[in-house]
Amino acid sequence: MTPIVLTMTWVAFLLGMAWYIAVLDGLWAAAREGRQPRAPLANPLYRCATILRQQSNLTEAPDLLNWRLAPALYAGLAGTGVALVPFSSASVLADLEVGIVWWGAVEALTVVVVFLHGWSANSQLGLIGAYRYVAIGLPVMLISMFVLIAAALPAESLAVPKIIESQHELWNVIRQPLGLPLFLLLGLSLSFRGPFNYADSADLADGTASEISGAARLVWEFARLAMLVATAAMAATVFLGGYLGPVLPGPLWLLLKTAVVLVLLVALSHLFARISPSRMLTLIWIVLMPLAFIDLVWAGLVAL
Amino acid sequence: MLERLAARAPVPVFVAMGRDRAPAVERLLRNADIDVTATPRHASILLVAGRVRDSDQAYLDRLHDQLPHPRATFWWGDEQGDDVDEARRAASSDDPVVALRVLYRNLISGAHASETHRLADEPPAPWRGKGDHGQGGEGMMGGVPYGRMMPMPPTPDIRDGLTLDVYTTQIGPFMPYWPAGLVLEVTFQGDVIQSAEVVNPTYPPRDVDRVPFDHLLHETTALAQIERARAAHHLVCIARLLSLVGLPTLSRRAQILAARVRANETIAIAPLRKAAARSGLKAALAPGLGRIDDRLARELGGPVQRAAGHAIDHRSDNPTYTRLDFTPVMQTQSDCRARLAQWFDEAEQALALVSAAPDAMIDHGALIEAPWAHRAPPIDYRVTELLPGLEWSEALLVLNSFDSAALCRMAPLEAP
Amino acid sequence: MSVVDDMAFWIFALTAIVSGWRVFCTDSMVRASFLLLASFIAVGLIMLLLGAPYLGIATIFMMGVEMMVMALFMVMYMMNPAGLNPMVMVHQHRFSIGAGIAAFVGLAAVMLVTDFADNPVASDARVVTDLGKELLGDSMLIFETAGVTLLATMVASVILSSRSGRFGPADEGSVPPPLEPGGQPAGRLPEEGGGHGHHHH
Amino acid sequence: MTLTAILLVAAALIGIGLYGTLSQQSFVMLMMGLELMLNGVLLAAVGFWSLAAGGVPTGQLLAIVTMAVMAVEMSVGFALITAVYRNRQADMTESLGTMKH
Repeated sequence: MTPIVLTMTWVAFLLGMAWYIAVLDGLWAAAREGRQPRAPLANPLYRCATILRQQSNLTEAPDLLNWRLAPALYAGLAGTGVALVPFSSASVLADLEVGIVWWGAVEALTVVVVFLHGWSANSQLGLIGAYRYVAIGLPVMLISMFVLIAAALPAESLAVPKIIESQHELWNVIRQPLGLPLFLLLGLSLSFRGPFNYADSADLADGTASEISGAARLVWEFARLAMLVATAAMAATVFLGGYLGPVLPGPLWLLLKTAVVLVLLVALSHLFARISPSRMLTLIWIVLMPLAFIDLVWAGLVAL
Repeated sequence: MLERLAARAPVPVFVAMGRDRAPAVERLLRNADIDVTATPRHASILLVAGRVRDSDQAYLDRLHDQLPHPRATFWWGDEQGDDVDEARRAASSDDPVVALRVLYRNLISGAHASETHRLADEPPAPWRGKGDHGQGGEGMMGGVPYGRMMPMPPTPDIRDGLTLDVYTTQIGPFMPYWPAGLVLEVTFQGDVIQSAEVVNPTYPPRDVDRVPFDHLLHETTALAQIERARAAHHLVCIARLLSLVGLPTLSRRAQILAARVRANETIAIAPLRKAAARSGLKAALAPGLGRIDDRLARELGGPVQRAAGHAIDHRSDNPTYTRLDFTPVMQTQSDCRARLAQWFDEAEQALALVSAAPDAMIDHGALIEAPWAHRAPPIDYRVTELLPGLEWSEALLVLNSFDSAALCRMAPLEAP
Repeated sequence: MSVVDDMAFWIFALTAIVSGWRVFCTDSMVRASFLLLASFIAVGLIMLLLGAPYLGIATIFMMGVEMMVMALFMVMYMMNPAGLNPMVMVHQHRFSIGAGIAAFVGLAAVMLVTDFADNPVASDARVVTDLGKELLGDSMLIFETAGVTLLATMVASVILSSRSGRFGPADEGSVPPPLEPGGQPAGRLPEEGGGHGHHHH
Repeated sequence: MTLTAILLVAAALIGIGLYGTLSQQSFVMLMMGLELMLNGVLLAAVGFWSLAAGGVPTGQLLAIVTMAVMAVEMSVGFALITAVYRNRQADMTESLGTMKH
């Protein structure tokens, strides 16, 4: 693909998949509530229009620069995450030798940006959401890095395309069965959904997003979806062989796999209740972190 | 184009719960055409449901000014003044959904002008002194700040051995998942509540599910009607908790079930209960969270008392019920989990009674257990003693594990 | 070096210096942490330009986490965490400015006088692979030492700072156990009892 | 982007860091100064490695060790602050006349 086509594919992928998640959310909710979905395909667009039609407002003495910047940075981070994903063997927007480390930086900076968003509005519920998010987001990030390094081991490279190439015979999801489930948790945490929604939850009146409206809110909500797209695409690439697959062209395989991972992620986010932050911390450090270690050791032994 | 698309979206509404509209508002929560927002910043219409006491008017005005333009206020209730035009009000007996949609469409097309600020756009307390916002004075701490309290006063209290500054803020009276009308001044350390003080008491509870019980005072009433009201009441309580633990879809399902019970449809609660259990509801409500002592449980009565292990239920003495082999269900632990399980058990039992004796009648004047806590005068136990030491999300879970009548007695009623 | 690279370098350099300087000018501790983060990110990007992708991105990654933790500690320990009140918290200000400028001038002078070798890294060098081979090959000992030191430090810090320290609750003045039963606590004795007498607010 | 330019930037960062370390009263801010100095060292190390040392692998190692030092510095620093804070309720350098107990 030429750079222009590649960039357009990237934009279309982000927007299309974000819309796809919104549709899935609507359908899932309707099915779970036992009612007819309300204009399932168009409803996300209607909501976008509603939010855009609202004026952006201000709180008393916010940190305006950070407050306005945070949603844009969040969306930008999601975008760079997707840019790492190869659509086919020759077409990847950001062909970095150290793609996995870059993804780690995306995760780390996401935690920073979400914290800044909650902190800069100068309101108490947003601040509580921000603190909580940092406490949960940082350890989940560590877990994901263990898992990703384990996935990079058989490829003997930190570059994402090389990791795909290493999955010609066997996908990483089979080689390292613990990897994908742990990585999916990261997706929920990075976009704070369902059981990992510690930033924008109902008890905090939407937490870090409780004070924004208008265009800033639209960007914020889009960024949450885009970040979920980025993790799903990354999961499809690192654990499910990315564009590899018979008959169909590579980009289509990537699309299909991402779509399947997104169904899983949406299901997870609706299926589980949120436990209290302190219990979640215990769960992460006592159960999930050792599992990630086991995954890493397992991958190392297999690679030997 | 934008207007046309926006007009077809669910109407974003923030509900300011007034004195007596709580159950009616729950009808809106189920409607897919209405999007009840968690914060006024996301809403276009401020729905004032019921009467707001005079001392809350200032809070309401501040709430109103937080809505982004274009915005409008909609009054739902009987006591609203005649100065409000027809487009922005509905009688308490009406369903306001259609009116809200019309108002919203006019609002975004510009046919209905956006409302201006009600309060002057200035800080609630003046900033005087040095700094970007005039917030401080000389010296290391910014000296003595002028004009308003130090935002984070130092405290000797230590948690985890580290001193994290506390801050004090008012919460209520229109906060979601918060007892309507209650204003608490809460002191936080991090997200843990240090202390709370009642500024304004809760509004007295008014319940649609009360109708058959009132009816029973004067006329012979069908057992089915009474038990359906009980199931509906409990389902609504369950819905609130489900939403708080991050299961909004199941919460809405509970709301829908409640509506169907009220409409005399036959429903089953077991699937909902199973779905909730599979979602890890138990893990979300830590064991022992919100445990209350025996004395308080007895004073509050109703399901709270039975969740504490006291099989006290007036229905045990009623011949109609004894003929149906009625025995009260109860839990033992007296915590949030137990109260939730009690609601589920009682709702299921109520529906079982309905199907066992669909035509049974109860004589008027008979003493029948109500689905909620005793409505006796306030007790000396305060909601402010319940909250300190709890993390914010736990505090809300604990509050919502009581029915509104119980909360009303713990956060003293206003003088009539 | 292309013009684009040069321009990018100067933009990042300016960002690194200006945000590094603003760290010590802002009232808000959170802002200070994230300004420092901005400085680190700019330096990380310069490293990318210099052909050290692993180091550059690892700097961004590590500092993202580190500054986030820093910001939280700031809020915990500072009397005025969010910069809600303007404040001045510096001492020996003139001397510090002098020392800072002296350090800069000194280093700059040394650098301008010295003639450095001009031996840029080859554009097709496999730097990350080299680094990996070095880390897990020849320099394994250094790497492992650094790693174990890091781990030991972290464990030590947790022990030092946890409330239940090595010898009982830290805030009640932890005392090491006696060497013989019923005897004096081992080690040096504190002069005026436990830590409790010192609280001043 | 010459080596001189990179070293100038590094020197500026070290200078600012030194100013911060010496002037700040708060422990945490003092650590920020140290970190900024190490930032300068890091940049200088990578600059030398890339432009003067021809990309020898050991050069990168120096940078990695510098990063490890930063992490160690931070965790030791915070541990000390926490310990001191518990005992003295102090987070200011002046209130710590002695390092005993």
